Amino acid sequence: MNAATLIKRLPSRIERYSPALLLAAALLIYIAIALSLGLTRFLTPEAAISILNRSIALGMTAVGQTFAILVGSIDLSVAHLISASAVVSSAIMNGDPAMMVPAVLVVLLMGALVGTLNGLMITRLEVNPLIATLGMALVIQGCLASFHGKFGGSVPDAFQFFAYGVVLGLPFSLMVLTLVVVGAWVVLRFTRFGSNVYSVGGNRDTARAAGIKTDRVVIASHILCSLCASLAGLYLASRLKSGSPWIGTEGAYDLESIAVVVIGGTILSGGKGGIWGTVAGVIIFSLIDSIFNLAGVDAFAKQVMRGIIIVAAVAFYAVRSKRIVA
Amino acid sequence: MSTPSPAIEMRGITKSFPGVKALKGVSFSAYPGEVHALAGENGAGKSTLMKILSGVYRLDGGAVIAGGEERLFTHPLDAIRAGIAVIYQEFSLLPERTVAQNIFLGREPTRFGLVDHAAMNREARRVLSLFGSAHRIEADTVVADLDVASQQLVEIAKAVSLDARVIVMDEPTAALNEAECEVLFGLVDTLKKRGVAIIYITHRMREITRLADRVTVLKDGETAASFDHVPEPDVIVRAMVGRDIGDFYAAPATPQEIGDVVLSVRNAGNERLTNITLDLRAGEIVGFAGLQGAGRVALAQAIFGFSPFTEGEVKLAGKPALFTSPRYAIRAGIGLLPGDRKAEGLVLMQSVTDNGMLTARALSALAGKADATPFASTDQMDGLLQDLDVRAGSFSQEIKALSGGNQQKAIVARWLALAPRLLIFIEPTRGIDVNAKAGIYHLMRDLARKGTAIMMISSDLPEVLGAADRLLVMRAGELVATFERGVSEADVMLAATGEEAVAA
Amino acid sequence: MSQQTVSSTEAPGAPRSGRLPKINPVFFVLAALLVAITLSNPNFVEPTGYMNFLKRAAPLAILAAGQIYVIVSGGFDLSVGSLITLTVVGSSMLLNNNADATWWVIPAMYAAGLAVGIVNGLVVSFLRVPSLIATLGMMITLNGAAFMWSSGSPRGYLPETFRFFGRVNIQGIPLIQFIPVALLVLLAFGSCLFWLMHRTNLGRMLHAIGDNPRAAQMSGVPLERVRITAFVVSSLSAVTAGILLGGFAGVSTDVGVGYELQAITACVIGGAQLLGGRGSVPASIAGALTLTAIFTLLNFIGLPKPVRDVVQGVILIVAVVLATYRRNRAGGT
Amino acid sequence: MKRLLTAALSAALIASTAQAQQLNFDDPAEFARQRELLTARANGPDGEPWVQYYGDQMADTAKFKKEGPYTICFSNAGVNNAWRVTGWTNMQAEVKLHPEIKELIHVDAEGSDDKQISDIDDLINGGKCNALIVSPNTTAALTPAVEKACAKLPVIVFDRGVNTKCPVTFIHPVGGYGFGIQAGEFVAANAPTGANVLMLRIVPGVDVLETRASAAKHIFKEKGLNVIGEEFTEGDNAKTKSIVEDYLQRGKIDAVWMDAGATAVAALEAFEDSGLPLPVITGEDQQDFLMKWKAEGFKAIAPTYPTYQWRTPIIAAVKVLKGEPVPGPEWVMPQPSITAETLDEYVNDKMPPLHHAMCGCEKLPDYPAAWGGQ
Repeated sequence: MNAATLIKRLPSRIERYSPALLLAAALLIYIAIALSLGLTRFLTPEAAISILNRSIALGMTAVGQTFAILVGSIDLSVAHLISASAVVSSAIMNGDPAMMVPAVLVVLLMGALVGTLNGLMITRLEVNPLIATLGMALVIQGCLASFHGKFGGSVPDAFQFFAYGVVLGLPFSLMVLTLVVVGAWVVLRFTRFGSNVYSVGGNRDTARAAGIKTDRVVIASHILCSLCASLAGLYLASRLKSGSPWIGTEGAYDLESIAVVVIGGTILSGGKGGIWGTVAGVIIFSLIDSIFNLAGVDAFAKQVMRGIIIVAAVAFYAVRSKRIVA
Repeated sequence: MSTPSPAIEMRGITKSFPGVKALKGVSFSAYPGEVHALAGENGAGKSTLMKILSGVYRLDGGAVIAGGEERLFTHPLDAIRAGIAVIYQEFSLLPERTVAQNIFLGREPTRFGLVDHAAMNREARRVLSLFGSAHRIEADTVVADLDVASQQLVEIAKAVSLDARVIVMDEPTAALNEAECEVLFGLVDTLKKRGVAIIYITHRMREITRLADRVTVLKDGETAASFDHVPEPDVIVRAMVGRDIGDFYAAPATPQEIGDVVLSVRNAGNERLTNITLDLRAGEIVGFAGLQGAGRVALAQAIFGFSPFTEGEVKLAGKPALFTSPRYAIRAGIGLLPGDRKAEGLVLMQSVTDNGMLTARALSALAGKADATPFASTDQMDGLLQDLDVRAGSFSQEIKALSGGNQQKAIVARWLALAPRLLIFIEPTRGIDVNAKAGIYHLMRDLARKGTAIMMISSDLPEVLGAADRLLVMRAGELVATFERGVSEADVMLAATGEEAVAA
Repeated sequence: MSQQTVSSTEAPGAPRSGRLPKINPVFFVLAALLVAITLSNPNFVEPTGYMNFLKRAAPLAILAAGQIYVIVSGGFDLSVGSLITLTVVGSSMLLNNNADATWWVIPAMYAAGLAVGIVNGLVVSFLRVPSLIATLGMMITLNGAAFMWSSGSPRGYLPETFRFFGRVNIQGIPLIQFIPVALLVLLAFGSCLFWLMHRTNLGRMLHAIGDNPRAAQMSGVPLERVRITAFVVSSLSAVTAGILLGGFAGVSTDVGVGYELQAITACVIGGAQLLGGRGSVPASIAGALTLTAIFTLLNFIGLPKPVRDVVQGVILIVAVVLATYRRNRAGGT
Repeated sequence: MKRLLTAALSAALIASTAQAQQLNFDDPAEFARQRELLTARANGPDGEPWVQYYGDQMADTAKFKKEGPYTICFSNAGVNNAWRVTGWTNMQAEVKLHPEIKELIHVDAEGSDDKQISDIDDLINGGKCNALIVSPNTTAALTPAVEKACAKLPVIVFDRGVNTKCPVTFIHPVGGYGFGIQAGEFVAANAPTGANVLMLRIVPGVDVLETRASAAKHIFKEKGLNVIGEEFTEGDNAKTKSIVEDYLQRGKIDAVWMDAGATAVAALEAFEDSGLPLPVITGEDQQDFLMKWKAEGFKAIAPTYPTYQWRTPIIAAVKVLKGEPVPGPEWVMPQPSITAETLDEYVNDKMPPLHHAMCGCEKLPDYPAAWGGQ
């Protein structure tokens, strides 16, 4: 190992901790603002939980989006799938606790179906993932709108435990998200499928040459992505008591989940990144939100700054690379 | 030595790509415990044959017989399951993943369904230890952090770890120095003893002599010759080239033809280069030899401003020439034909004419007419392409359907339109068939005769020896030797590897 | 990887059988749709019918003609929708009910567009942020900026001098009775962009950097300058579309919503290759007209909005599948 | 097998959604009640509709009595359209009239239910608020959060409601049916019998808008008008104009009914640009429509969903914290229409085009500058 290679490997070490660096920066700003405004009650564990609680749906969606992006694809249909999941679950449950299980099953099945279709379009029909999932989004939106005026329905109180329940002093939803995150981490880190996701995202030809069925990996990643979105839809239905057909789009979960994933250091072309970066990204987003709320920034200025922050955060990773991007 | 039934047999393999018949009924076999060398010029069909064997391509006709039965490989996984492992010439490593992860790509050891990282690293270390302690590679290093030779060794380890019955090695020594080569040769011997059938692709005669039990030579997608023993090198070479070497290369430059210094570099260096001093003259073809990763391409890129020198002095025709981007270098009169045409040379979806016009247009005003640049009009370019005998259905067809030689000539045309002072050729004949090669050599000589300084980088040592007027050898980022025309291959290798003893 | 062997044999290039002038299928689709519209509504062949159609399609067509620059160069421009909003809101703020201010407000908006394009280009080229993210950030930022500037309620009306471009029809033209100014703007802007893309070095450079940026760089193409120009063209087209839309329909704060995806869709329907290297201005304009024609047709035959979404989604996917299929069949990898 | 299962499930799904459909926006009792309220007389001072109310049921607020100064918190669904912008400006100005208010903490949910729930959570956990005002993004979704807040402090809800009676009061004008009735009856009275009416809607599924449409359809049916189409414009001017142009190409339109007036001018321009006389139209109190109306003098009515209702929550909050009774649990306020007779009172070319004239803001501090007027 000579000096040149040492110099070369140094940046890649730093890079691995960049999401943590960003997170620390956001945290510091938050604390500084809270202290300077004398709002120490925003620095308690309860406040921390409430910050995390802000982003359950985004977190779930982003975990799924991480799979899609890592495998070298992308999913623009998540927002509409979230709406569809929320609407369908509340329509099926319609206040009846007995329908909870069937509703959850239908919604997850629907998610799996959407993911499969996305994956098939991308692998078998070789449609650019952006277009494939955008098309899927439009189709879902159309199907949803054709039910317009017919959705209604609401989830039974029992189902609201998902969003509002507290177990051992912690919000149940936060525990579910934690479970999803840890599950995703285990899958990515400790399963062959997880390795395959990185390999296929890193270089599809290499992965294929190594004997990996790349199409299956892409499809499976999309199924996971859609399942996560469906779960987020269920969570929102539970939180909002009913599903409305604009719930996913009004939260801009498609673009926000992508933004969060790339802020977490996963590169858009795939093969590099990970779930903890995404978690950091989600927390950063929540912190930004809380910082803005604390500082009383008005909604429009908030938007401006959010746009700049997304670009700046991604630039933070990208600016050192020599690769040409378009 | 060979047991009666072959470990792998390929019979009458044919394969076509749009517009190209790559294999025309090739048969090939390998028995357990033997090394069967597969020789042939670049583009003779060796890689295609091996990609069919490994399931990357599907054959059009013929049969692959493994373990006594006919197999149809539709996916590399099928080949792997049939016990066939391939060490590819282009690295198939994932730079962002660790050595161990790359070695066990797609078949990570698991425990209770979960990847057992400890076992994977342990196993990786075991495989890597085959290379001995001379070349230490840590199992948990990220591949991007390794040098080229180590990456090549990882690539080899990946194939070896498969415990395959057949291992294909596609030019495995291109990046290795002598000591590393010896490690590899020892490994081949070990594998042989274990009864593994090894298909060894190379065009280094030395390695064939050292390792092979049998030799097959491919040419133009057909079996040109097949030997059950290892014949004299010149027999193999003749079979590969298919004609006398005499008129293959153009005549060297006469002293009168060599003119003034075009490029002079003094004590220049950067991250990958140290203390480079050289002069390139008009009318002269200067060859650069060295192992992969020795800094030849880095030198070309430094002169071309792609990854510039950070120290020293460079002058082009007497003017300071430390360029910081290819664009500046091109403006000053330097051209470069990249080694990886597809990645760095061609814009594949554009027409042949557009590819030829690329630089002429790039140096003209953005709002200027695309069909008539100050350097060339499209009509002139089409004429130039015709003069260079670029064969295409039409010059307005997409260049990606053309053969490698024609593509290369289109890139040459790109530079001719600018009449550069210095033209750098990197691997000018890679992927080009024999007849077209001679055309490229003669083209280089014609350019030199017209007063261009030519810098030629090639991993094909005989080619550099035959085509260059002068030979510079690089090792580890430094220029280590200068040879005049007529030097022996052995002396060059000696300088390139820095070893004392070299087998002929 | 495969190239080496693919191209190995010096096949005497069995010349491709006859180079028939290839017509982009989008034109046939557009023609078929127009026939269908006429069948469902015979009034469409009247000047008011087709001129209204062209007038209404003009903003999207202009936007697509600009977007194709970025797509050919290998990127996306998601910021155009909010730039349209900014143009309309900003014009309203700057005009402040003063009809005489139009002459400088329009250039001012173009200057803003220029700045947006340059920033997009700089961020992508030098900060190496993928355009998808860079222009997404720009989209959010501009939208916020438009609202921040106007506090959510733009101050002035758009005077007739400003609305001239998007609203007025020039009467008394022989044969066709009248011609909308918006159509003239489309023709002028479209031919400019056609010329720039298909007749100048810039156009070829755009194709080159979208096709293979590394090769383009090694051939001396000024990557950054070309890329920035692409974003500038796209931004300027968005400002133009904004002026037409503001003229067509007056002030509102969400004029631009959704236009970015429609513009990309139009380009894709026009056969553009996402991630760069292939695309044409006339085909993108035709793509925009096709998209508008689809909406109009679905409107005429009284299909409800949900069906329209589904149809748009399906058409988008089918267009890409067909293009891929055609290319694969045409050979090459 | 899987396909079968999917088919079965989707059948079940359609069945259950069909059932859910019964929750329609067509409630005859409510329709009748609102029809009555439109002509009823409100309590309270004349000329100040923002403190007027129907009925006489009052909420007892003695238990909330507190010494000032007060911190009032406001969870806003968003300021994402011109109506809300005018309203929010009204509210800020109203605060200036009350020296006993120390601070108004405003949190903007940017149109997201999810975010608004978190916002309300943050506000009540912040412990700073003496009273909470909520303008819910969606009725059903915000109910649990509001219920949670009720347990901690006095809550005042306005604009859209919540499905709970726990807030001290819910401030709103007469309602969607009322809007629909006013507009529908005007069309019926002014268009020829059997006239062709085009109904322009914003988006489907929004309760306030659905009730407006259902009320109007009732009236049209009652009076035998011919509804030639019901189109969704998404509040987009360009789309509105295109839709109307397309309809005009195919036939005659006598009247245009709109569930919200934002794009009324665009609809009118479609007639102008097609060279046709302007129809009978229903708009809203947006200034650009009023200006056009004044200039062209067509037959029109502008029912309103008055933005002055944004002043009332502040007034109510102060009263509640002082322990004074307020109308409750519902505070229904008048919902006047602007007619040809009253048009001159509201039209004002100094105000921006998207300003909502029924703002009751003319005497508020900083008028007109804060509203963007000159």
